[in-house]
Amino acid sequence: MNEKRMIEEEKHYEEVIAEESICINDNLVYEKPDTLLDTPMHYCPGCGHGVAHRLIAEAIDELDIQEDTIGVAPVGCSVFAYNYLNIDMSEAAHGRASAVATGIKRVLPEKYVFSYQGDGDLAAIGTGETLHTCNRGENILIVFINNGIYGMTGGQMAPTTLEGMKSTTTPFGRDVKIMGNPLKITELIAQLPGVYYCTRVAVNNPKNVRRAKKAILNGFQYQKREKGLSFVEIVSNCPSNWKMTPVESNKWMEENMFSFYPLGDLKVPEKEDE
Amino acid sequence: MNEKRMIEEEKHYEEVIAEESICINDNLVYEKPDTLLDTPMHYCPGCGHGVAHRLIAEAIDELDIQEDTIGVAPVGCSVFAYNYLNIDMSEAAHGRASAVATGIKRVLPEKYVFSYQGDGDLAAIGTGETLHTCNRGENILIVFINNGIYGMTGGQMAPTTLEGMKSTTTPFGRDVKIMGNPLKITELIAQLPGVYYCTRVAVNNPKNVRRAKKAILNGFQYQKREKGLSFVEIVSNCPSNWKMTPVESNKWMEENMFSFYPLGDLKVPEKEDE
Amino acid sequence: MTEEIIISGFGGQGVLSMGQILCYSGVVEEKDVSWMPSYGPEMRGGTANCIAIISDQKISSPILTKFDTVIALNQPSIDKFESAVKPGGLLIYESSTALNPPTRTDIEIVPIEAANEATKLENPKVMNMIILGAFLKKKPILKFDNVLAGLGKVLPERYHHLIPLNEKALRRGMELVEEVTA
Amino acid sequence: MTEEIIISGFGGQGVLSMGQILCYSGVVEEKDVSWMPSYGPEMRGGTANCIAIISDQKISSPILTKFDTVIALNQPSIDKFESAVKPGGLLIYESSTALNPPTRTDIEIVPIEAANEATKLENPKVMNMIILGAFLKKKPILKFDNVLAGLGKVLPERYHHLIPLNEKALRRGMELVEEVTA
Amino acid sequence: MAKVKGDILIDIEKCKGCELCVVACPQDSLEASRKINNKGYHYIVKIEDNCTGCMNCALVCPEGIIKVYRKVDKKKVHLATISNVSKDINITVSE
Amino acid sequence: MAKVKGDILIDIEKCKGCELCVVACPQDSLEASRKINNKGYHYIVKIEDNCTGCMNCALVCPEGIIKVYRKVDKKKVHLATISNVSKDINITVSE
Amino acid sequence: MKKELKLMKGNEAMAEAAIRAGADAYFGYPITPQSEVLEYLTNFAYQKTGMVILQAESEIAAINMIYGAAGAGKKVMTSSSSPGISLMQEGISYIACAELPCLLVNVVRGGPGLGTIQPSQGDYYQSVKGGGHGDYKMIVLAPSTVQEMVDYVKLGFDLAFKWRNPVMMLTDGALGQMMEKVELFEQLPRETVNGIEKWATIGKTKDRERNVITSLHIQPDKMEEINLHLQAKYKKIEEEEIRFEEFAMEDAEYMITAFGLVARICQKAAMLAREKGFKVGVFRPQTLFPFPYKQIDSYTKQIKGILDVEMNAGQMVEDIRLAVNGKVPVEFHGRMGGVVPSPEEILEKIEEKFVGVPA
Amino acid sequence: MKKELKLMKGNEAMAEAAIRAGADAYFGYPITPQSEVLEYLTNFAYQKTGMVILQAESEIAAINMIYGAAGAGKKVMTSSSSPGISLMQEGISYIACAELPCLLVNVVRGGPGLGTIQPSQGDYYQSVKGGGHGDYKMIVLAPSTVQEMVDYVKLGFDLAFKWRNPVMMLTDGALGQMMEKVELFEQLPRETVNGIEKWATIGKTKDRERNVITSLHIQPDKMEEINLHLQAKYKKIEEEEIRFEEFAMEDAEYMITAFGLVARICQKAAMLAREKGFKVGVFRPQTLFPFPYKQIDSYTKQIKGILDVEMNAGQMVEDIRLAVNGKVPVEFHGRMGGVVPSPEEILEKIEEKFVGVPA
Ligand SMILES: Cc1ncc(C[n+]2csc(CCOP(=O)(O)OP(=O)(O)O)c2C)c(N)n1
Ligand SMILES: Cc1ncc(C[n+]2csc(CCOP(=O)(O)OP(=O)(O)O)c2C)c(N)n1
Ligand code: SF4
Ligand code: SF4
Ligand code: SF4
Ligand code: SF4
Ligand code: SF4
Ligand code: SF4
Ligand SMILES: [Mg+2]
Ligand SMILES: [Mg+2]
Repeated sequence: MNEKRMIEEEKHYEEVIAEESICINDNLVYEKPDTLLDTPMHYCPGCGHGVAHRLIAEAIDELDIQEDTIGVAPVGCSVFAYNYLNIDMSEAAHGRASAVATGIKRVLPEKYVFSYQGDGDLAAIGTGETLHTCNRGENILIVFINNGIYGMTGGQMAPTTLEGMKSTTTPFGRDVKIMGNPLKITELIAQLPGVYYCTRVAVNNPKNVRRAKKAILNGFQYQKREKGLSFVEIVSNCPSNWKMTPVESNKWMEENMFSFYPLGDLKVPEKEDE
Repeated sequence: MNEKRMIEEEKHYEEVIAEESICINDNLVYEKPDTLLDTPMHYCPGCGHGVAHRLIAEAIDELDIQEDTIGVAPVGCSVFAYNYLNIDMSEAAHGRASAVATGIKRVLPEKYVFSYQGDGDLAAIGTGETLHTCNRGENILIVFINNGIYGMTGGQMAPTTLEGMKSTTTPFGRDVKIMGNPLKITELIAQLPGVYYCTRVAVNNPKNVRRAKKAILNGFQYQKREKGLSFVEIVSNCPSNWKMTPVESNKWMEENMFSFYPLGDLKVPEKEDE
Repeated sequence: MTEEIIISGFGGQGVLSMGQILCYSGVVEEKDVSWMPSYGPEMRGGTANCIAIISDQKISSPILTKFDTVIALNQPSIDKFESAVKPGGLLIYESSTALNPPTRTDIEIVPIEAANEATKLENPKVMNMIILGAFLKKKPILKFDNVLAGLGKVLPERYHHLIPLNEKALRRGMELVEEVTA
Repeated sequence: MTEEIIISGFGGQGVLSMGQILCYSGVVEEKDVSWMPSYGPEMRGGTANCIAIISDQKISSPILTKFDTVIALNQPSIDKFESAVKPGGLLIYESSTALNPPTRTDIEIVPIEAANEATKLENPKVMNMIILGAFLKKKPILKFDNVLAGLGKVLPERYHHLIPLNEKALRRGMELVEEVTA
Repeated sequence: MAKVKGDILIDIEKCKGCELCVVACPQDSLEASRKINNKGYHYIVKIEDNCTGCMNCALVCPEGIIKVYRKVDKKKVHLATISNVSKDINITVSE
Repeated sequence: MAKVKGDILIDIEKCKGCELCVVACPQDSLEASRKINNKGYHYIVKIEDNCTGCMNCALVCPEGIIKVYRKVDKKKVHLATISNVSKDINITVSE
Repeated sequence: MKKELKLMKGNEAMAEAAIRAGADAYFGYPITPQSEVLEYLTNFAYQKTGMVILQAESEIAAINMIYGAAGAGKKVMTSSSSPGISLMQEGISYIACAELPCLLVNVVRGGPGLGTIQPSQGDYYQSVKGGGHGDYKMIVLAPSTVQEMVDYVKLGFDLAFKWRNPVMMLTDGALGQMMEKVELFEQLPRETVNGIEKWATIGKTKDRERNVITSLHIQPDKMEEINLHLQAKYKKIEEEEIRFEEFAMEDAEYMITAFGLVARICQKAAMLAREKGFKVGVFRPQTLFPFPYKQIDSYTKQIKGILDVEMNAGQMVEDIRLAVNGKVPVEFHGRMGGVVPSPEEILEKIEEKFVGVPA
Repeated sequence: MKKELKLMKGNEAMAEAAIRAGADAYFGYPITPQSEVLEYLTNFAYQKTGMVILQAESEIAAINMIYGAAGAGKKVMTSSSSPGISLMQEGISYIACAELPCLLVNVVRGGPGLGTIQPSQGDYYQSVKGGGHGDYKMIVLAPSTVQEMVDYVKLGFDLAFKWRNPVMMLTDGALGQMMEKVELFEQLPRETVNGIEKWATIGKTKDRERNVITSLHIQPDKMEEINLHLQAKYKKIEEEEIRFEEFAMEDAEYMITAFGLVARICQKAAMLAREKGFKVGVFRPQTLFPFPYKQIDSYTKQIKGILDVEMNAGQMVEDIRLAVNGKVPVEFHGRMGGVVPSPEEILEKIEEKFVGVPA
């Protein structure tokens, strides 16, 4: 750290403690969960991946299952998820996270297993694995980050890219005549009998963050009760490749993504089942 | 041909022409279509693949598009389809027929292209290609032979194998807890906007054969009008691997397959569209 | 002792099981054995053959082109494998359906009307056992009891009530050899 | 003439374009050129560098470890590439933000307060052009007009109204060299 | 009323004896022969002469080897009778 | 009535200046600093002292770097007043 | 104790051996000529040991299930045949890089393309040189008998865990379909291999850092380090694990080299040759990686020439040539597309290539 | 006519060359470091020539679209990088067997596994020896400049159709990302290649038998015939299509062998070596299959030793060894995982390996 910076920082901390502080442990009402490591995340500013990671970590902490949870990271921007979550994790080849999760869960049925996948990963190259894992009703949780784009590789069209939306491979906007309509894979998956719980959430505002957290908690809880597959889609942003500021990107998402990918439950357990 | 046989046969033909015959060209009301070659088919006795082939050939003849039709054969019992249909054809790797068909159609948009695929091919290894080809609304026809089993490789479980059904890899009957429920892929595909026409037929009796024929004709006709993807599922039998006589197999199919895979249209064009 | 055999016929005639019975019996006698099917793509029908080797020594190649014994259950098999018998070797064939019998003179040729005999035993399926009996009579390389033991291994349990019938067929085959070669 | 240069800085400082402008200009003068970026996984931020080679002869290796000129736009780049300057070579660096200036004595070192100057030009983005101007003054390997042509190629059309500003920055860089080395 | 008379021709060497045609025939005209063809299958023969040419058998045949013929025996007009031959010959023409 | 008072601590070196917290704060307590941190981002600072500890900022922060504190200032009971010091000191305890 | 002798098909014997070796899981997709492996397992495995058997939706799913389950430290296995193994190449490269122990079986059929279902050795290059991307090695075992297929299942698991490396059993359709007498080893318990808690994803206990299975190292120097580590491991494997079989090599003047089933046909050919007065022996690498370069080279003083015989267009022959480095002539005879050479034709080739030089 | 000189990125130059070569279609899936190919094409191709550009849902879909479109006799191309190419191995084997002309590009990155996105040559084995199953060969072109990337697109299509064989351009992330001056050839029309009506699926006209694209030949002897036909074709390709470049080889006493970008770094190293008095030259195979065995062998009388340099653990070096067959020592220097060797380190290796023998 260079000198200039150190001076600036000190100033800042001084500011903070200038007046009588309530920032003492007794008053702490929120801090990042233990399972989320301190390592700074490599995500672009404002990227939804970070919140999604944190929510998974919170759920793990709340259920006290850190020792029993194994995560599977995809190939996509979240490929390094294992750098941030303090649990055993496996990286998976592009699109195959649900197959990898199946492999783990089948040999360790008493553990909690989840995969974390982007839309390119889950709904393009991994379509077959996704559909069949869901259809088999593997007793796992799939967290699906739908940001409508290939983030990691620099903004190419994803299966979920909206009609007319520009990407580096649809420079004139997605033409559905050539590329087909954006794929609502979650709607398809919800219909498979092996899928016990299927919902679509977002992390763009505090209310939605709370709901998303609940959905992830549900997923782990159903897994505990061996109910089969839980599928949580998180509609998310990619400020970098959408070429917007984070705040703009969330707004754009609310205005454009939510109408096509409406938030809400697609499949919930019947009462007696719960 | 050995001598004994020749003698027997002669006797037979004698029988046939013993009485005044109406079997003259003027009276001919049905014979196999021209596009179906004379080569004897390698299929087991009573196998539905044969009828399905013939119907495709009939449709091609009726629409007079033999010169303009290109077929794609899968890996499965129907891998040799190109030995029986007198049109240009391409064999495809297991599961990839719809991708191969896409490749052909995109570079030859004015031709009629169809793929012909089994349930293992289309709904297991080829799930990704199937779903995305349909979603893109490729202007092709997919004929899907669902016989609930892997015929060619000797009767292993297919994605469509019914609950409790025995196969060489579910020797105690399909256990949905382990293998998941049979997959109604056609129901999923019908929902994709790129799919213009989606129907389920069978070839177990004359009435159904006529309907199946109509479905295939529709598929080609919509293709001509550039409507997008037509998907025709033919629920079929596999006497050999079901370990039944052909007649028993059809009966079993009617009693067991049709209730899970009900015949009928899943998606038909709206009136003004037609 | 090393006996190299090929058994050939239509699919469904039971040629593969014949080879397996010999090999199982060989195992019982602690011999080295090898059974190599020719496998094809068709689900039903078509021709099939298998090579069976039974030996007191370690077997090298399980795939051979010359045989001590050829067992041919139909005409195409006779046509195809007559020339594969080693000089001085043995050719046994099903003769009730064969139109063109083998012609070599440097080998021993044993025609067996096994199909007809099987019909007499009221089960055409045991045709193969009749031929096998004939072979075992000609070349008693395995003890009869051990062959029965082998039969028990190859037949699924649910068909074990058929063992007596098969035994009868085997014995009939042995008699037939005496009749033809008498 | 062969000039082997590495340009290094933060992502977003425009180091890649600096190299490209030089190379485009080289093409205009029918020289052989090569531009090799170091590319990393991060979408935004991080450090970046590129190697640019401009030569009258055919270029062999586009990847080098020793350079005629090193252009360093931030402290980490100074730290990393100071040692990569060939003896007698040139090191130009952005000096308004650098805390630890380079120390070698066997090379020519040119500090340019480009960040400050850019602020004066009311566009911090042209910082890289100021440095580039300085470089071109020190090593006039390319005609100024051709450099402007290169600039026109690198800047997307929609930014062409900024060419005058960039030209100004280039010229300012040239002046600055005279000031420092005066 | 016109009487429909049908007939079929089966390419018996290609028949695989699956008997789907047998089941499909509303007239019960067909049956498996006791004889086998070159491929070893009990091929199908017409055992009744009541075929209506309805095509059902042909439609379900997986091998596509059944040709169906149909003749509508239209009302015939008597033209002449030639006598004084070993047997009288009636000459008719269809309408 | 109890008064809720909140505060937050941001690990500014990890802040990426995305400003999602700024938008999420119902109190408009937050703003991007003009200064940048080590990574070059304009980190966030609290500019108003009206934080309620609602946690909204922390919930939306992708970096998980906001700690939220909340204190309910409960009604206080007067215990004693100590005089004769430079300034009177009141001693209270919470209920 | 009485030996347990059985007459078994190669494919079924492998499956039974997997159960007995205490394998934890098998993931696979049907393909001729090896579907019996999965079929046998679905019949018997779970009942006997609780072994997990899952028919995957594709070979790609299967290899990635293997990746997951192997990463969890379990003894896992898959099998397939040529086209299916081609589909697994990405997965194999990942597995090799992440150093996951597992047993992969390729019951090779005639290629390229869809080809035939008859036996072949056309996938030597793919298995030994690397069909997937990047520098990695599998340990490749080439059985020539059904007995070896059984033994190599156990050996395969042992080597896989000893070296934390994928092991490939490279066999062929004929070996898979043929029956031979096999002596089965006793049922071993399904138990956790020592040391896996150091790297496997089994749930992070409080007393250790989290375990991560990955093959991603975005910094080139880190990735080079990984590669250097792998190369060093491969070198050690080359030092320790070479296996081969010699047949009549003591006084041989000509050497036939061959692997797998073909080697046995060559033994027969060598016997025929010796009847004719040619002193021919057979050298059979049992491990294709590590390859017995030195052992082959050591014969260059004794022999006059080598005939390499394979069921392909000539693949292992390059390694034979690399081994002898020009010291003796190396000839090649190959059959392709599912055709199996006969002892007689090999004998003919020996005479043809080394004519006029009887012992 | 004025030459059209441009400064272009390797990836974009390839894309532009495909448009200009009159390519009919490109099917591909994004992967770093080559996504610019698809991106460039989606921007310009259709508008310019009507070329079909389709982003596939996966590499497997892409290669099978290629199979379909190539089977229809069209000029088609795909590109990917290492893991994606691994996924294509089954498809490539099918394409090779069915003898379909097409151009495949591998912009290699550091492996194995997910690896890095930095340049590498770790896929030599996969491309040259056969990553897919069975005996087949692609024609493998290894450019070392952006100009060659342009030229080899055209050459690749020509060779593909001349031989009805897939052509692989094996390049790397550095070449894909770097910019150089290129001379672009003029726009060629999109036109049907002569003779395709004899085999392509374009619709069966009345005057000919139907065309069938397949790689299935269930009878082993038929499949062997297909293989013999392929092998004969490969032999002809070896006779006619070898390409290579020599640098300062006239009087060289030491030879560096290298392909692709690395060869240029080696040229620089050779120049540095000559400054120090070592007579070093560089031999660069431009075609990796067919491989210039004879041409390399022909230097064994002139040179004292070979240093093979690659960005891998040593892959082409085996072919160098096979070429010289023990006549001169062959040393190897490799960097892995995305690390690029410098001219200086190569010079050092030359000194180290052949120390004390200056010219
Ligand atoms: C087999 C293979 N194909 C392609 C890639 C390149 N690749 C890496 S991530 C990615 C897509 C990422 O998009 P998404 O899954 O939506 O995740 P995001 O980055 O948007 O979170 C692609 C195509 C790869 N690594 N491996
Ligand atoms: C990559 C690959 N995997 C597996 C196989 C083996 N295989 C051939 S056909 C087939 C399944 C056939 O079943 P289906 O598609 O239902 O067709 P059917 O034979 O029932 O008509 C399989 C698994 C193969 N040829 N290639
Ligand atoms: S590229 Fe997009 S998805 Fe990836 S980290 Fe950046 S903002 Fe997030
Ligand atoms: S195996 Fe089944 S599907 Fe295949 S030809 Fe026979 S009956 Fe038909
Ligand atoms: S045409 Fe009709 S009536 Fe005649 S045989 Fe066929 S099914 Fe029977
Ligand atoms: S349906 Fe056709 S194949 Fe079957 S029995 Fe009748 S005629 Fe023969
Ligand atoms: S806790 Fe609530 S009020 Fe306080 S800064 Fe955060 S969002 Fe604003
Ligand atoms: S949300 Fe977090 S990272 Fe973003 S500006 Fe606020 S504190 Fe910084
Ligand atoms: Mg995405
Ligand atoms: Mg099927």
